[in-house]
Amino acid sequence: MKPFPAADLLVLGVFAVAVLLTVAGALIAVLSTRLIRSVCGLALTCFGLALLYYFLHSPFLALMEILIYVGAICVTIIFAVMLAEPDEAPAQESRGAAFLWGGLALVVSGAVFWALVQLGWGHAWAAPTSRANAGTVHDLGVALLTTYSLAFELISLVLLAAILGALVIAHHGRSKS
Amino acid sequence: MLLEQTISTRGTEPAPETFVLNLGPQHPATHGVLRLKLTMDGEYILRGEPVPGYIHRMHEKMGENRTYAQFLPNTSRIDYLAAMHYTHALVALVERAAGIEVPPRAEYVRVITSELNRISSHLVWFGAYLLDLGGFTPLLYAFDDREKILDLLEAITGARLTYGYYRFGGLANDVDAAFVEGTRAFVTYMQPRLDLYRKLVTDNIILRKRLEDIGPISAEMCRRYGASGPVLRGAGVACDVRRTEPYSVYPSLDFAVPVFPEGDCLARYRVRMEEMAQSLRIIDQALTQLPEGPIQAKVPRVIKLPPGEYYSAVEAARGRFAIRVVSDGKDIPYRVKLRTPSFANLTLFEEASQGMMLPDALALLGSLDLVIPDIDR
Amino acid sequence: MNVPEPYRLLLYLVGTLAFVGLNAAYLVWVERKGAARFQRRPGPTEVGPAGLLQPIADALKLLSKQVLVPPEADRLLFRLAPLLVLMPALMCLATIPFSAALGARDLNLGLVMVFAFGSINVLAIMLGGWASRNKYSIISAARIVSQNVAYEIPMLLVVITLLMVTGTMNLREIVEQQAGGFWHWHILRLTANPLMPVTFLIFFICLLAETNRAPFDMAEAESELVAGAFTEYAGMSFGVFFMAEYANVLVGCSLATVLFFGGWQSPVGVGSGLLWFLLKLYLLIFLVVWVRWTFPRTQFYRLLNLSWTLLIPVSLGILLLTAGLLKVF
Amino acid sequence: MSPNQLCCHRPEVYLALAAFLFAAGVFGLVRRRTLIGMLIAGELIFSAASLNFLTFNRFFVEDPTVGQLMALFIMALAAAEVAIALSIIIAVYRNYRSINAKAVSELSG
Amino acid sequence: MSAVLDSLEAAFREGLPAARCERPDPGVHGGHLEVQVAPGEVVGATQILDRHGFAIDAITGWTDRHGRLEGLCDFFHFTAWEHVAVRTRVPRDLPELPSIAGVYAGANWHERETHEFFGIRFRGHPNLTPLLLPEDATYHPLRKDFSGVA
Amino acid sequence: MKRALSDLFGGFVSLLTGLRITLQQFFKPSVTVHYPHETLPMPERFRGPVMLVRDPATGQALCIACKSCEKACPSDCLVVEGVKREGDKKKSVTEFKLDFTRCSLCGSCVEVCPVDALKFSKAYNLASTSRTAFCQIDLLERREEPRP
Repeated sequence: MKPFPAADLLVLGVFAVAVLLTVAGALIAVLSTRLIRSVCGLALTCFGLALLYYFLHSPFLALMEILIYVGAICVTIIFAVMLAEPDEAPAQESRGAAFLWGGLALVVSGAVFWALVQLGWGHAWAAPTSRANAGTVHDLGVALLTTYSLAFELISLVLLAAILGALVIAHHGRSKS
Repeated sequence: MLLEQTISTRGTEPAPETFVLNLGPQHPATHGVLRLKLTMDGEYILRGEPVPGYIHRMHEKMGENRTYAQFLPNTSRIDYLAAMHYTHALVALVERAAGIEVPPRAEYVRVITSELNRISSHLVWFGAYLLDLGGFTPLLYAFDDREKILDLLEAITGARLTYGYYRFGGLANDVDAAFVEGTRAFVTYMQPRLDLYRKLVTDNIILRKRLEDIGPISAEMCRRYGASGPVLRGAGVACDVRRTEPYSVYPSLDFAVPVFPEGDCLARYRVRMEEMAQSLRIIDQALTQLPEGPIQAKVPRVIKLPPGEYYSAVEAARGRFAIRVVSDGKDIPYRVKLRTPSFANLTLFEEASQGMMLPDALALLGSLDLVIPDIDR
Repeated sequence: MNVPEPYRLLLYLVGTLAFVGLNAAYLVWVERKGAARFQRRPGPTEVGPAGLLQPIADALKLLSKQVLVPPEADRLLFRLAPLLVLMPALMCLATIPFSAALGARDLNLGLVMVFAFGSINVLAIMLGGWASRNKYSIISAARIVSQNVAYEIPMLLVVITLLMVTGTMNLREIVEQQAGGFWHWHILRLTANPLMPVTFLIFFICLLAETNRAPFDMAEAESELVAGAFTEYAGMSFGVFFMAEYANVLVGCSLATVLFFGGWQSPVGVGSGLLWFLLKLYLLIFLVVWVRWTFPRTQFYRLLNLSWTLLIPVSLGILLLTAGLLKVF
Repeated sequence: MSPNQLCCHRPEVYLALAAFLFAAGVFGLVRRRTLIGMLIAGELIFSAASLNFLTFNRFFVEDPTVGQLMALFIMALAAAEVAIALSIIIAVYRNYRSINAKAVSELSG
Repeated sequence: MSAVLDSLEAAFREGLPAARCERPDPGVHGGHLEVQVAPGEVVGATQILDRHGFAIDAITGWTDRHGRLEGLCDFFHFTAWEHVAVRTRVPRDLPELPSIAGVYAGANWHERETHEFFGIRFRGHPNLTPLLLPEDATYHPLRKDFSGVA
Repeated sequence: MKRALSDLFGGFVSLLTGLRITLQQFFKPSVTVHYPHETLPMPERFRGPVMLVRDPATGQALCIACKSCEKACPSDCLVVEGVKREGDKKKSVTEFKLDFTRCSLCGSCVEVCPVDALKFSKAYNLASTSRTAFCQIDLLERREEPRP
């Protein structure tokens, strides 16, 4: 079969879109003054990440990213925004303090970024010689119930505890008011 | 009031969780221009204050400026869905005060048309209420049936809504055989239709769950607020003006006053549904007993009531409608007071809706069966 | 097929777009005609034969209207929401196999994809409601989240039950398993689970709730919230929300057809094809319309109670029962 | 151009992206004043971790299920975290009428 | 039937000796008992009716021929089916009456209506603002000397 | 438990009953009148805007300009003027105007007329682009039933 003429270019384009979504989403998420837009930024990042996961040969994780992050987490956070407060309260601190905190945040995060990129780029990574399996959903399921069954159980417990805790806290708040 | 105090004493800052929702004056659930000022906490209503008056027409002042005969058309326009009853109140008042003997045929026709009007009014309520509850189809079934009543009444009165059919001492014109036949046919047609409504709507589990135990109004509350009609009978009090202060030929007719003691929306709903069946019974009897004879008594050209006060109440579709006239012997009333059922029934909304959720409060509002001009007059 | 993948995808994208667009427009017509018949009216008759051109006239009217943005609204999100709302339906439909040969993408994870993108739908409506800054819209947005969260759970439980029966998430394979007559359809596969019809019932109820159809149309309960999240929308941006509702119904009914009614398989075992799929699909859509025009709306907390106290326990029970039966046999 | 030279097949790109997400998350955590804002920043950090896991999973491990499982676990944790955080935010808001992180510091004293 | 009325009349004689009770012909006038009280006795009279289980029907007023404003409150008994009217007169230049909204919650709106139409002020009323007329209305249209607003 | 189950079952049956009823209605003919294409005959007593009755022979209005209707009208919609021509026994009408914007179709004028010179027309869909068109309807000029 004749390969599609600009297949590489197309793939590259999709990848660029993914990167762009991730970066832009993250920037919106941390920089926007309106919380609701921050959440939308987070959702954008998640879409970008889902695409990236697809590139990383994990389609199941890509879909899960959308299902859980966009469909559940973002929706829940928006719900919290709606219930609690429409917007981020205007900064009560002085201009100088705002500048200081902003600068500090920038320096810290910049340093972290720089260090991590140095680490990632400078290391000589070695690819494995063979693969144990293809990493399909089936393999995932098998691994989840054999090798990682303990972790699976623990995560289930954590989730259960989270649900119960959330119910208790929310209910407590209601009855108090 | 209590809640208002707790809100205001909570501190200098108002509770940020509460907000005011202005429901209306234009809103699908108010069926007219009524505003509800709802102080809400989420979907819970802390205080629901109705704000009427958007279509106030000052009927009482009009009554003081025109003769009794000229005021007669006004009565059809107070509650446009139950025009017959309102006209009946005024003609009964004048007839009693002036000592006019109404021919029996006229009284029977009045009862037949009044009860037809009651059914048509309840059908509008039924459809509109189902619309409030999100069911659209029963509205059109009800309007289909109502159309048959309107056709009957239009043929004898010439109008479909503001009939203006009764006259002091009788009727504007006689009914013909076609009307009697048509009404008889309607009675036989309507009974299975009520059965259909029961199966389609009343028995429906969604509707039952939606109305059961919602918006309870006790008999004591009705007493303090002066509620009447199906609201009162839905609270278990068998109080119907046709029984308590009998007028026209109702005493000679056999009918039951439906009462449901639960006091919730479903009880009010069932009272009205049962009332339609009872109205059919009344119509059936009145048609059988309908005597021949004149339809108009001899009445002076200009009606003047002897000085004094006169009070006349009828059981309108929404409850007790009463007219109080103060006469100073002239042909124009000195003072006309209209006591309308929707007004009194709406006053209890504020107390009854406290702490309810928005959809429940609208179910309650609908179950009061308000006609806005009846409140605003 | 000897067509390069990107072309094929593009072709199917256009095809799906057209299918969704046409259906969304004509389901409005079906709804209006159906409602009219249930209420013994003729319905739209004026534009075109039997009012068939009515959707086009409606669209033209909506297009010619000004798109108003309330002054208090978050302009960006307010405009973004209608763009976002049609996307999930399009993505979901790409996985649905319409017949043995016709399907945009044969995915092994088709079922997951439907649910992944289906969950975005709520985000768009919520953003629209929130961005309007209208009290009715905000109440509606809050309702729609609680409702979707509550009904996603039993729906997923039902689907997991089915997954255990089918053993695959590939929608095409699921359909192929149901070949050979209606007794092989999953809704009647009583050997796997004697409660299969109940399972479908739960799925159908969740479908109505997830697509905000009466009697579960809490988000746009017109007698309470005027038009809910869409109150402030005018012109075509309202039209898009309107179309999205029907697109979602389409996706939901397609999924039900695939999962429970054997997709394109004929009920007698021979002569399978696209027509069967469409027939089943539109029968289900008719059922959805029929239900809407028969029942009154439920109360909001009753809706949540129904899910938490009835549907979730029952679907969980069915899940366990099915698992047990699979283990035993 | 061979596929391997495309940037989408180079682990460094993904790692750099993950680093960026992490840095953005840190920035948000420091900068944000509200609980929800901090929650969002936290989600970014979680995402960075997931991306790293999947990158290593794709390029450098023998068993490609491990990284995916780790990412799945992270998602589950994130979901749990959001559920808890949401209920805490609502409870806090009920009592303090604010989601300002500063106001909550009363809790400690 | 009139047991309630008898006991009511006895209660009035005992509690408010100044009140005048009268029984009109219900066939013509529609009422069963008319009670005339002094403005200060309105609340007392209402409480007596409340104890007898009467429901509030309506409140209204009018200007009588001597230029005084008359306040009138109708009551109805749900089970005995008796209709009682309580009247009181106040001078026109000081139209003030005690509010009975504390006894009958339903009186709230009726009193607001009577206030806006006749200008009778109800002391102790929680919210005496126009109900049917515009919020800023200062006129009282049902007074006989009212001649319309521009 | 048993009650809850029977409740559930009864509820489900009630839903099915509802569906059955609407489906039955689905196949019944439509009950509406398809308005601009079909119209219903107006009943004999239909109260449309009033019009003058004319002598079929001469085409003259029967009105004697007694002004009873003007007085009877609760909303003052009618303006009637007449003169007594020489040789005639009765007055004849020279002006008969109806302000239809205020008319409530109560029929007091028709009832009060001593010579039955007024009657209701059957017009039910009067329309105009301006309100003034109905402020001063000259009933003397309008000879025919207003056509829809």
